Amino acid sequence: MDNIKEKILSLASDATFDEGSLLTVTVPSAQLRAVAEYLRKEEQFDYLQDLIGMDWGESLGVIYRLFSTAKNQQAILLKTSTSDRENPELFTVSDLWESANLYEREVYDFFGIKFINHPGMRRLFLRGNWEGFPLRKDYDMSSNPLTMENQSIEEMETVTTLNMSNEGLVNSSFQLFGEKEYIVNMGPQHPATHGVLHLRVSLEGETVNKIDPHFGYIHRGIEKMCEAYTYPQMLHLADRLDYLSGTMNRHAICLCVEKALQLEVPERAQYVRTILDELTRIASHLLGWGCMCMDMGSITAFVYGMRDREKIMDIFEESGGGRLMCNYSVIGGLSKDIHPNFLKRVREFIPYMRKMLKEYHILFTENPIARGRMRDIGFLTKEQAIAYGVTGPSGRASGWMNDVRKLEPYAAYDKIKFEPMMRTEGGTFERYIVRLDEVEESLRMLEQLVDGIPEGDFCAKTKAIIKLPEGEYFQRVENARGDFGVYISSKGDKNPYRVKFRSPCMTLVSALSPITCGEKIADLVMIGASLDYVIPCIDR
Amino acid sequence: MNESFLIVAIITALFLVVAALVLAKLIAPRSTNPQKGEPYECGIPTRGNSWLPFKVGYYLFAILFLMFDVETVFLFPWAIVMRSLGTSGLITVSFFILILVLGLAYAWKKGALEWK
Amino acid sequence: MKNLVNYIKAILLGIWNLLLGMKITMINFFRPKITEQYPENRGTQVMFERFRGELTMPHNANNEHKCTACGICQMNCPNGTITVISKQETDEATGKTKKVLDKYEYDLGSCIFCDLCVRSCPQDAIEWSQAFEHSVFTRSKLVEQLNHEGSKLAVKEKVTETK
Amino acid sequence: MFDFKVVTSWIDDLLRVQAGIPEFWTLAIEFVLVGVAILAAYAVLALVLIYVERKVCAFFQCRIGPNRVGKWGWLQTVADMIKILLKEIIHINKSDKFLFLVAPFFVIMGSILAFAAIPFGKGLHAIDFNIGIFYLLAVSSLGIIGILLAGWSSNNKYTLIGAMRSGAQLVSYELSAALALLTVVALSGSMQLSVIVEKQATVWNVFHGFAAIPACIAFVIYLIAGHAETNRGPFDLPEAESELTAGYHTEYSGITFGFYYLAEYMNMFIVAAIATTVFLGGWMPLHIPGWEAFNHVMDYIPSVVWFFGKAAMCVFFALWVRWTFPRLRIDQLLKFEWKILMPISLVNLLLMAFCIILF
Amino acid sequence: MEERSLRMEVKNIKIKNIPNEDFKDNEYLEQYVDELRKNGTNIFVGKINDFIDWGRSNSVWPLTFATSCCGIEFMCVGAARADFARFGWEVTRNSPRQADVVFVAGTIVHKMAPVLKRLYDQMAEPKYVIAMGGCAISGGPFKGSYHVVNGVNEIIPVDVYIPGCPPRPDAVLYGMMQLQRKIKLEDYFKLPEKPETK
Repeated sequence: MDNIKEKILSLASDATFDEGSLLTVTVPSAQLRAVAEYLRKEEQFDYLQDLIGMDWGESLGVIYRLFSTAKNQQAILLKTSTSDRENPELFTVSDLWESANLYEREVYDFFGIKFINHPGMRRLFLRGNWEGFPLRKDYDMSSNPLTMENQSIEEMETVTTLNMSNEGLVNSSFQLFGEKEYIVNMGPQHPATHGVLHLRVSLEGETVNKIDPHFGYIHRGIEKMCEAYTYPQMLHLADRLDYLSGTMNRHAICLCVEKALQLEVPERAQYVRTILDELTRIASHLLGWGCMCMDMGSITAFVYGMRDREKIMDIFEESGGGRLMCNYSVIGGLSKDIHPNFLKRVREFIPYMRKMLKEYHILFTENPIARGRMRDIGFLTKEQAIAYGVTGPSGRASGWMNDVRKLEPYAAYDKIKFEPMMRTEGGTFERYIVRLDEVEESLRMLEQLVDGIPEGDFCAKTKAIIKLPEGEYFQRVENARGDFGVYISSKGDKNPYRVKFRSPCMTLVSALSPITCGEKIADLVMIGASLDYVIPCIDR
Repeated sequence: MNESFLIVAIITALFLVVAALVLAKLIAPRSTNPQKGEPYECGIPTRGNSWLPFKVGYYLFAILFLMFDVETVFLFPWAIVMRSLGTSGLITVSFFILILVLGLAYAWKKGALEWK
Repeated sequence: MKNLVNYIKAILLGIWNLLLGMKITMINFFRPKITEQYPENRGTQVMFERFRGELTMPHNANNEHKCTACGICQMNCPNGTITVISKQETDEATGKTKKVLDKYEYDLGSCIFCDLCVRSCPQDAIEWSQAFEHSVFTRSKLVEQLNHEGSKLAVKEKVTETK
Repeated sequence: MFDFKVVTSWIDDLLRVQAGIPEFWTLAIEFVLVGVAILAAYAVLALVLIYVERKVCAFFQCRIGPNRVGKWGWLQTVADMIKILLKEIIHINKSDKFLFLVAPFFVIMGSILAFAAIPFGKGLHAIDFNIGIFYLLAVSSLGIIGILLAGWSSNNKYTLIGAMRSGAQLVSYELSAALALLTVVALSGSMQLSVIVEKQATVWNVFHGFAAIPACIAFVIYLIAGHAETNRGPFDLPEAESELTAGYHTEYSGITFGFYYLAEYMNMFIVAAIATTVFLGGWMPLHIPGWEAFNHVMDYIPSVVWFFGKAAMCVFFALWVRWTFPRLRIDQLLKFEWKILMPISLVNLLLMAFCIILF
Repeated sequence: MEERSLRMEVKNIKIKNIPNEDFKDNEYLEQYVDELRKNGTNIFVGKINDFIDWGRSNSVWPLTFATSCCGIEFMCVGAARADFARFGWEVTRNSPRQADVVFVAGTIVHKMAPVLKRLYDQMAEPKYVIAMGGCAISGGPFKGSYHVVNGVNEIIPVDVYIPGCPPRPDAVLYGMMQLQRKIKLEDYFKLPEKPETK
């Protein structure tokens, strides 16, 4: 670590360091690029987990959260800021980390920070003609009334860039697609985009030439809303981010807040939360499996998946009181103790699910049509997966061990034995099979958890009004789609100052384009399904 | 008799379509708005014309189809009188089919059956 | 020749796997159906006791509820689903004025069933019911008044003593 | 066994002799009767098939399926048809209006013409050409023209791709279907459907001694190719929902869509019916040589029951396949036809020829 | 009043297994039917109307339209447990041309609003809208957000509101039966004008 510091100081003499739980480096915006290049190329910080735009009041800035996959998940936090609120400009890092491409567009969308040399600096979620930048503290909420005008084609296809050249900064714009290209809209209302993702696909016959994803059709401004909410209220927004792994997202915020409060969560609650997480993961994978089958035209398989998912929904509803949004974990533990039937139901579910999994494999995995459709398409190499930040089952299918449950164990994950499911080839079939393997592994984990669940309290005492001490808090959890991160910046109030959710789905979609080009349109659907993204998680 | 029933069937089909269309036209409710007649493309305005020429890989298959379909038609008369032609007919037709199979094998080998 | 053998093998294996898949669907064809026939089973349907269907304010036989109109639930509600309208009422016996509940408005149409109100209520005045048949044609019908007409605060002497 | 010729000649006799109606009018009345009969049978069968599909699909999926409209939900499809008939028909801007309206006509005509040529029972068929097989192959392609026109004329990118796909699919699978039927023509020595059925009086083609092996293979090939031609089962690429939203009929609304909906199910039935006629002995009862008593009992079952029973089996098989397998991709589809079905069909034809000549 | 009784009345609507009194918001239907029957109908048209409405109400094909969480519960309604196929609604259409009802399942945000409006406009008459879940009814959890439409009735006319976050499948079935009841009352030949929205 020390030589990194030295090196950074030699690159940026004004850099300041802060060693808390992880090394935080603050560099002036002019030297950011040099430091980032050094960290990426020489220190192999190859995984940009998150890029957080910030409005510190007088200055705007960006926080880069970097990990090194080679050096045992060493992490570093890179901060930079610019005091120019009128025309904030920073250098891009999108050529160093592919995942930064979308992240930087998001920061531009929310804070208005322009990234120099970024390949396409345009809004990510909001419409092109949106007034103001919503996550800035001085944003006027009423400045954008509802408009019913359809988006124009020009708005969707004209891309502006800000490039550094010999004459200084040059603003330019270009058209994304050629005049003669055959562009088909897939989404927002499309059965195979799993939500309201909008893909503009350039086709040549049946072959996909280029994909331009558009987001924001379900952008609800959750991060801005969180700033006005108390911590317990925030939980309910997290549920609705990636609603298929709502329990885990909720868990992440709970952990983050508990960490900040240094609250000791009873072991029983930790176990139950872990059981819930794994059940949610199974439910999510079942739905993902079903949707993938449905995208391939096998509706029966989808119905089987949903049928078995209902068993989990029953468990949730009995103890938590809700099916999809079971609202079970709260800050400090659980809202209620588990229902007397809970353990019995989980115990019954495990053998049932095993039996059904066998059927799934016979019905679908072994089916030559399905195999033929999944084989040989959509390969994502390990390097690509890391560069794009493709985590979760999709990343593990490419051979990247990124299971947060193993890397940074939380709740009861360090008390049970499990193996992260890995494949190396990174194709569509591998992503598919990793999910089913994970269901099986989760069942094994459930067995241990159910047997090991201790008696005792289910919730720690918390104050009526929860105030976080001033500071910045991070928490990662492994949700059904990958590395879900929460960043809370607190100024000591009952409301957070800034909340950022690291959505695993956004990086999944960013990887869609490079692995699909050249494949057929039917493969686009398949690859999309195998990545298994949930759009509201991207849009937040 | 058969031919006239064929005409009856055609008229029946015509009647079914026309009657249903007219009925729907007459009594179905209607509404107009500027977006109704626009092509549906997932709720987003279409870009340009849909009738742009674009590459499809079906052409080669259409040619292959033409070739093989004509050959198949030649086989039908043989099939009807096959019993009376006996072994000699069988041998000659075997040659014919062999050439067909060779043609298919050639196309296969040449990669004409691969989708591009 | 080897190619030909592989080709035939692949076809036969494919057919075998297809048939196995068909066997699975056929097994399911004869499995008991899991469908719960909702309107038909209305009489027998049992909801989970923790299921959150609708916020209610239980009243006892004397048309009394436990709500003191403190407004904690309203404060905890993330999205303004609950509006507690209180009024000042003078107790004729003691002459003291105190805040009592006038209207407890609950908007079912925006409720997110987060349970924060029920858990934060110091008086346990509100709770969840298991009813789920709420669909209506008019939006305004979803805004309900939870306290009954003319209801009063239940006298809870014991609780105040212990406190 | 009851011969439906009795009914037809009785009607003919009633009109001509008893009522003394002149020749021209007799014919006219008979034509109208036939037309009405075809229409009624067509509509009823389509409704029943849609109902059956929904029910069977539900059972495969551990569900119950329609059960609230009428007892067991048997009126469900009637309600659907009323609704669909009375929906608005939307006109698409910049579409080719004429072709857009004509397309459903082709689809319906293709299925009605094929439907009219099927021998449903002893003496119960409207059209019986001596080149019946050719005729069936020809009219079954008409429907695809309708689909192509629909996709082309809609001025929509999804429909266009759907249309292209259906074209490729048809031209490919038409070959295998023709070759499979050819195999049976060789066995029967005739292309006339009634003759083919008559020839199976003692034994069905699929049980025909040594020829049973190639006949069975041809039967399976025909079922596959036939369902591929009707865009069903795992071959529903032209309307691949997950890619093309609703495929070639995306822009069709109301009854114009209803025609495609009806025709899809009728085509499924027609394929099953042709398979029944050509391979499973049509309306002929099951006879086992030597078991005279058994054969005698079988003869008592009406021919129509035999026909529909066998056709229902084929339909059920098709549904079973449809609700089990995922959809193929376009290259898999073409590969399957040209590299698997085609060679097998050709070899199978030769095998059949050997079987007939040598045994 | 003589004439009125020739058509379906609120008290006569039959939905299997749920008595009429158990349905909520019957007042609206009473009012609705009063408005519809202002001029009366003749016997013949009345009977035909009842027949047509029977057909229409039993064959409501939804558009597969889902934006977020409620979409998952909507899928659950279609899956084996709740199985809306029992009502004949399982023919979900992906093209708005063929759909009868659009379930607004999930949050509608500013960017999505024109898309939803366009989809609705492209549907063939007669068409219905069901607002499913808190978000569609009022903005739900995201009421205060800068990018969320507070209730789809601001954009398109809504026929039935199904509250819940998300509503459980049974509640959705109940909502659909409410829609059936509404359709059963309508006069097919004089369908009410849908109020113009912005």
